[in-house]
Amino acid sequence: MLDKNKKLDIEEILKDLENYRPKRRGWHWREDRGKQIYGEFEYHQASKPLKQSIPLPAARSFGNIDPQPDCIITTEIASGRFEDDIRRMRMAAWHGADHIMVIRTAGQSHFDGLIEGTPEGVGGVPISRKQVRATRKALDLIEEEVGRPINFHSYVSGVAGPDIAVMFAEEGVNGAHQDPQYNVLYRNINMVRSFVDAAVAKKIMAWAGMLQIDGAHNANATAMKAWKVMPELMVQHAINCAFSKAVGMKPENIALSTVPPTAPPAPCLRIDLPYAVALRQLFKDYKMRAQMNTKYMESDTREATVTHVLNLLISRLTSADIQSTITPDEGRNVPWHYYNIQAIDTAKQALVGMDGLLEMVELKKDGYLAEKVRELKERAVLFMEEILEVGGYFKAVEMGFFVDSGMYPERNGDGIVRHIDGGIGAGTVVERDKDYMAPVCEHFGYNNLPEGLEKPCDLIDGCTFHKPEKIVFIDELDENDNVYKRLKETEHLRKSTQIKPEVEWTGDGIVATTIFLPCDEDTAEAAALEIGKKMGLEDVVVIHKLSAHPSEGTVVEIKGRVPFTIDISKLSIPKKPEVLDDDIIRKDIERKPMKVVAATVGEDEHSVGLREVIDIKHGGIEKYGIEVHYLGTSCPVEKLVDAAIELNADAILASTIITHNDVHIKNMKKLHELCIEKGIRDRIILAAGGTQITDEIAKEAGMDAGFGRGTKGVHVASFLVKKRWEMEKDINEN
Amino acid sequence: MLDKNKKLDIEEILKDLENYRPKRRGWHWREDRGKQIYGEFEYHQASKPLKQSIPLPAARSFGNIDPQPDCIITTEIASGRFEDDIRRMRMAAWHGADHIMVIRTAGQSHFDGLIEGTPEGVGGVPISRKQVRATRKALDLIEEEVGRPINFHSYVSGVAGPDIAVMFAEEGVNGAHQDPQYNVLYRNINMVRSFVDAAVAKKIMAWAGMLQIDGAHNANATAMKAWKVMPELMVQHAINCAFSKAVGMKPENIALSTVPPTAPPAPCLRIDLPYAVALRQLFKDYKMRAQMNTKYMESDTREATVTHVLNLLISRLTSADIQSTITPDEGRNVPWHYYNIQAIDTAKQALVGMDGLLEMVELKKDGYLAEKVRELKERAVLFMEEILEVGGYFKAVEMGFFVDSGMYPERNGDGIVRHIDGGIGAGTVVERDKDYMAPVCEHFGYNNLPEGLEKPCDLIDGCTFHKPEKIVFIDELDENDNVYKRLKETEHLRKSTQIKPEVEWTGDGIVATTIFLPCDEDTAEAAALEIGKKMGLEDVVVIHKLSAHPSEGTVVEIKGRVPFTIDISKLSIPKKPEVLDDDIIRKDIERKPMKVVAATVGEDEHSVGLREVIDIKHGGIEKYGIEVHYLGTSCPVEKLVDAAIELNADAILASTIITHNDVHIKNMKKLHELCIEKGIRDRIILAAGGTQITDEIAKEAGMDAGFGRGTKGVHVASFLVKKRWEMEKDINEN
Amino acid sequence: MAKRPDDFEVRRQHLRNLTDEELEKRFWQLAEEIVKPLVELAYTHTSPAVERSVLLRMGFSSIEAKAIVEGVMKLGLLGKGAGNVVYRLAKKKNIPIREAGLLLVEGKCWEEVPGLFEGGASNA
Amino acid sequence: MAKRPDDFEVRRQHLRNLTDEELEKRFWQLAEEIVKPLVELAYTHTSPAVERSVLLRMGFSSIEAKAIVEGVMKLGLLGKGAGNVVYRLAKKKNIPIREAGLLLVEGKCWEEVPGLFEGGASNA
Repeated sequence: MLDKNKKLDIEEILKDLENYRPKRRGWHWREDRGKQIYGEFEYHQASKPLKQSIPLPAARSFGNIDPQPDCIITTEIASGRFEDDIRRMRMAAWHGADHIMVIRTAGQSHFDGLIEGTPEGVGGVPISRKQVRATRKALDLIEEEVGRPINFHSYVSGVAGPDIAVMFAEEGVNGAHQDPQYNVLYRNINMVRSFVDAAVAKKIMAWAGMLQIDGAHNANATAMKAWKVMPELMVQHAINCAFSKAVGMKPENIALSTVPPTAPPAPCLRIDLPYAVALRQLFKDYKMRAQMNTKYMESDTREATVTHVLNLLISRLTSADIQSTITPDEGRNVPWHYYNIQAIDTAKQALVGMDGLLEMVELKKDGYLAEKVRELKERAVLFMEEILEVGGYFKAVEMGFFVDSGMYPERNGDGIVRHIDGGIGAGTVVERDKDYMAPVCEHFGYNNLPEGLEKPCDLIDGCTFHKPEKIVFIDELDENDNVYKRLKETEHLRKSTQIKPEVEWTGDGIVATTIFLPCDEDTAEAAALEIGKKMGLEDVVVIHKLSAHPSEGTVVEIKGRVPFTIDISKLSIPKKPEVLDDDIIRKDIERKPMKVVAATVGEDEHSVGLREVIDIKHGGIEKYGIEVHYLGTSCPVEKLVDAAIELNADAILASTIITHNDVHIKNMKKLHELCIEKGIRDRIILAAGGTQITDEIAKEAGMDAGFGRGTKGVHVASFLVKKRWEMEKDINEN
Repeated sequence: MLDKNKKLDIEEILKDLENYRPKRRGWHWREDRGKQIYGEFEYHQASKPLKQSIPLPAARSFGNIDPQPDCIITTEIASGRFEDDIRRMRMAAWHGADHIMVIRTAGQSHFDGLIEGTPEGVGGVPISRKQVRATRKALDLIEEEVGRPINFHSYVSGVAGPDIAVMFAEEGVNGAHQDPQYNVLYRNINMVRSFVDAAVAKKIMAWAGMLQIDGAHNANATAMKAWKVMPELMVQHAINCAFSKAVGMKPENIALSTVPPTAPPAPCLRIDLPYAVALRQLFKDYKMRAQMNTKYMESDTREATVTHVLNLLISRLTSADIQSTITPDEGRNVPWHYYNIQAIDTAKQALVGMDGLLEMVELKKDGYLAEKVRELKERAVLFMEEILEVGGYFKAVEMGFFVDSGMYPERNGDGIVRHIDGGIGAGTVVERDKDYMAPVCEHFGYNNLPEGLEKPCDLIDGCTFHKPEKIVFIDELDENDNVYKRLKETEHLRKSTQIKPEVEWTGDGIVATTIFLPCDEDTAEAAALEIGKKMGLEDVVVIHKLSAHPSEGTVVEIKGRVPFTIDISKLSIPKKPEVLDDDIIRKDIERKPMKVVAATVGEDEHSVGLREVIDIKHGGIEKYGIEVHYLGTSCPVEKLVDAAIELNADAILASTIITHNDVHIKNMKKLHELCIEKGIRDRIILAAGGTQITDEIAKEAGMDAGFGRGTKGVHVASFLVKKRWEMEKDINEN
Repeated sequence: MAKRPDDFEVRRQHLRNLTDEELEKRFWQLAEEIVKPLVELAYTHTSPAVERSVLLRMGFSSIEAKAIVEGVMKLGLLGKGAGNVVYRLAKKKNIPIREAGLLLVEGKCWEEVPGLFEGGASNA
Repeated sequence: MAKRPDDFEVRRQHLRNLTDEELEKRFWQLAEEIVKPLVELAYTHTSPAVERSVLLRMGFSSIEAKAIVEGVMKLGLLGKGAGNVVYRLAKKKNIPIREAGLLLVEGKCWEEVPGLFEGGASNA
């Protein structure tokens, strides 16, 4: 069991890996889907709570509930180094992801066989057995930590699909993309090879209970006008579904990868919703993996986030079995740790916010929506009719039917053309002879096995699916490019008190700075780079810019590396206030009653924080028997002091949030000075609170204590009691 | 007329201000609301295009359209210095805001009279005549620049409501908050005074055609559980609407300030939507100003943005005449320039994305939604019944009816109590005598005017409403605290080549840095402060943090001031490629045909950028007659060079986006070297493009040119032609 | 207000059979009933701010208006209307309105002010 | 494909009178018709990757599997099944499967392989 206060020990994960077996196989849907009570709210599209998790920031106001939506939430992680990704997976799981999709290194789909060892990847991670096993091992620990099974997912495609399918089945991978059309259209792999391989791969995936996701969404990313390929996408989904089913997959393990094709400023709901509805109607036996739009992402993470919420609206207006997320930084770089978290939080937040939407609104049965849905279906049917007319799928591909930028039946003549004897792996497929035989289980296709076998692998005393001990584990093949070497390089950061910022890899040192400059874009970009350099950053690059106005200003975001480390042992970390036991506080108040006056001071109407600290219902200080006189909001400091004198109070609690021109500091000082002036400072306790207050700031301004964000009644009560002890002691001593 | 390439000249605005008169009076709704065509899309909830504007980033893929929603978009601006705010207003207008709301300085509502001059404000701007006039003057220019009238808005409340109303009417302010209940509940102003003043103020506002917004939304911000005050909010809206109407305002100039009361992780749609529907049914004669939720905002701007999109969904599922925006940084600081822009863009983006939503979905007429709507209305009716039962509004306030945290009729005993003879301004109201007289127009109430007057001010030869030349303009009262002094201090930045980052005020020097640290929150916070200091920042403060996992990592955002300025005259700003005239390019290709091979290289399937640069339909280089051989995506560099040799091409265009481990640089170098190897480098032009490419980077990697984001066909064609000229010249010379 | 549990179901009995339209009508009737005495109050009363707003409209600056209203209040004559005071002073002295007001701002002629309203000066 | 304008309205004539259910049925019928020959193709053919997957399941490493399949391909015997080759070699030599495969990986015994399938070795 992991200790949440300790980092994952990667060396520990790697230890004894050759003997590790995954805990389970197959896909896992969320449990207890439907009605759930979290805090004081009832949810209708939620699922079982996590054992440990990190709620949304605003949960602070709702008793820190962390409602989990009914659907799976996906995050994609692959920085090139699985040992760093594993840590990110743990963070993702704590924020609510239970489907971890690992992107493969660039070019792996053209690799004829399995990659072994742990070389560093480019644009993804090399999907090797060791990497997969180590990751699954870590996920087995992480899922225990959060209390929900985590689905691990990668790709069964390229020219080694069947190899990978076997390895995934052996290693407990829970889901995978598998779609021969993806190979054909986007990877230029020979189409005959792709379909032959796919059948075997799919059969194996079916045995392992893996969830399959198709590859149709890529047409969105490739087409110039993504909304024009909607009919084709439906055809691609249908081909993969029908093919998968025919080779033995259960429809409930087959998911469509579907993306709302447009994004604002297009009127996207009007285009995306009919498409989503048509898909759910046609493919009702299959699962929906709702992906977020990537096609129209620019470098603006805010814009991406808003578009993704609109995508989530589509999911809630129709359905989603799996809600995939796209990190909002995908338009500018390979995703960073915290953008994975952002994307997951966005999905969780929007889905929970729209819980039960279809109880209140319904899709119209007539008019535009219904007409568009029908039209899309008809266009897809016409598309398939023409495929058959021209002689079938292969012919259609040769004629460039797919990823044409015209909305079918419109054709623009720019589709992707592949030839039956072209592409990678052309000419490698052979017919199975009469005496073809494969003495293993879950093999698809003709197999001339001897009669009377209980299962094929009885011939060889068991295949790896039945005797996993037969799996051969290769540790490393490259003595320079492997995880041990990489870990060595970061050892000084992992095993010392030195830390360094990072966004992808331990110690990469990257930080991002946002700078508004009151000038045009070009000048701002150059100036921002200069500012980054002056701040001591190395390799400064502009990752985003947005004109606020052609001459008034531009926001520029830069990234760069800090060249130093920080020794955390030398940091002065403000101590967490030591909290007294509830009983001790209560007894001390019984021993000697305590009276407090409280208010928000200055022009501050924000009383929630203070009221939570006071209110008995919120576990505030009243619950210990402390008598609180609350004077309300925007209370003048004078009034507060006068009331304290009149009531002979033991303490004054002042809350303030406005920070402009340091009003909060001025008010604290004034309070302190007024108490001196009125001669009560030595016998009254003064404390201030507010989002911008720290103990340090408050003490500098004359308070006895300061309380910031996240303060609870017990913190303030503990302080009051302890401070009174101190004062009693002082009096006794003097 | 403003020149978009020149900054607003604040000194120019201030010049001759004593004689400036606003161009117009009254509120302006957007024009041509309903169907609009922008680019290739039809919008059903849009309005007239702007003359000049900055579209959403993703507009790049949609012909740079900038569709404007049908409703007004509000932004709130008030940094304390109006001269800085004016610049931000210009930015806001370019992004689509046409309602600029200016917050008053803290305490102004307790100021018995008008503030004059231009002192610096705290938590807002002092609403003085000079500030208002200068701002309106600037807005008059800005609205001409963008081609849409801009509504200027502030507050008519406090103990000087009638004074402010007159000044606003005189100065062309277009809208204002006015609600006596706000004074009573949140500003502790005597309730008799508030209502007496309000009637006069409202009458004046009515004359000026100002739009009035009420103050009910404040109950949301104040109540512990904002969703419990829904019945009361409806009562507050009703009281202000009925009172306003009774004193002479037209319902169409009266807007409700309404906020969805909850936010995720609450199931907010299920709570917020019935409330929104109930309001729109009850108040159908009035306007809806839909505000975004502020109550549950934390320091996370992503979270705020997502919640705000859900708020915008409510607006689209019901209606909004004015869509107010809240800057996503309001939970952490006084809004910064670029967060105003972000909030406006979020509203525009989401509203346009959900254009025509109600054509596709409808609110259910039965079930939960309808039941809740009815329940809310009944609760509100019961609330008003009890007000009358106890003896009317004043009695009810004295008994603490309002802002009680129980959902009416539930009562929690924690409402705000005000006494009829208490509060600021108590005892200042007197009965009008029989011979009371006010010789001015638009005066509310008993007025013993002589008979036979055409208008009251004929008695005095015209009031300022009819003879604006009678308005007395006070320039400055404080010789130290005024705009001239402040401008002096920033003169070195405004009138030189020195610039400095800013977020609120010229030269404030603040930048924000986001740092992920692989450790717990407390350590991360301390380490981030240290990092900020090491980066040379001053006054470093943590403005946001989010735990990714208790021990694996924390994201921290800090702000700090850079202590230096940048001399833009010394920056090397990459020159914009000088573009040739279309005709010149075409003629040169006619003179001598040009052949180009193009592909995305490496493992890159992102072909859109390249295809746009090539494609004749997108204004690509084909339109000049250049013959392009497009080899598709993920093309090996070798293949590209071979094709170039085979076709005897003049140039190779390589597109690449993956930046991981500098693949793009390696590919460019490889291309260059391969051309040398094959002996064609001296006669072939090499160019690379991609989001991460710059001319500098490409040239360093051996290319003849590099093209980044935003490249158009004309840029590449110009380069090719010019480069060929150069090469021809070289050949001729050698 | 004293704490009270949510007795909505009990209280709503007289509303439950109303149509939506009737309910909305009732809503607005109640609102109007609540504001009626408030409108009446405003109609018959004035305040320093109201009077300053009159003076502003008469062409005085905020500083001038404030000074005049304060003087009028000191004399207990706010119920006559501060604008009325200036108006009558101007009439009486046969000087322009603005001149009359400025005299008061300068602290002059205040002794004449009470007299402006004596002897049936009403409805002059 | 050649450019073609959007002639949807012309083409759809035979679909317009179908009910939604009929249309969906047709959709799936067409899909099944399209994939039928593809499934058949996969049923009757094999590939290097397919054969490697067999060897993996038989307990060989990816490197071993690759070497064996390449050898089998060189001999033109992929249509027999690479697993079959190893299986028959093991039977013939009466050694464990893994041992037989490793011999091939080491480049040994390849000369015996073609003989495994001669003389009616089928269905052995």
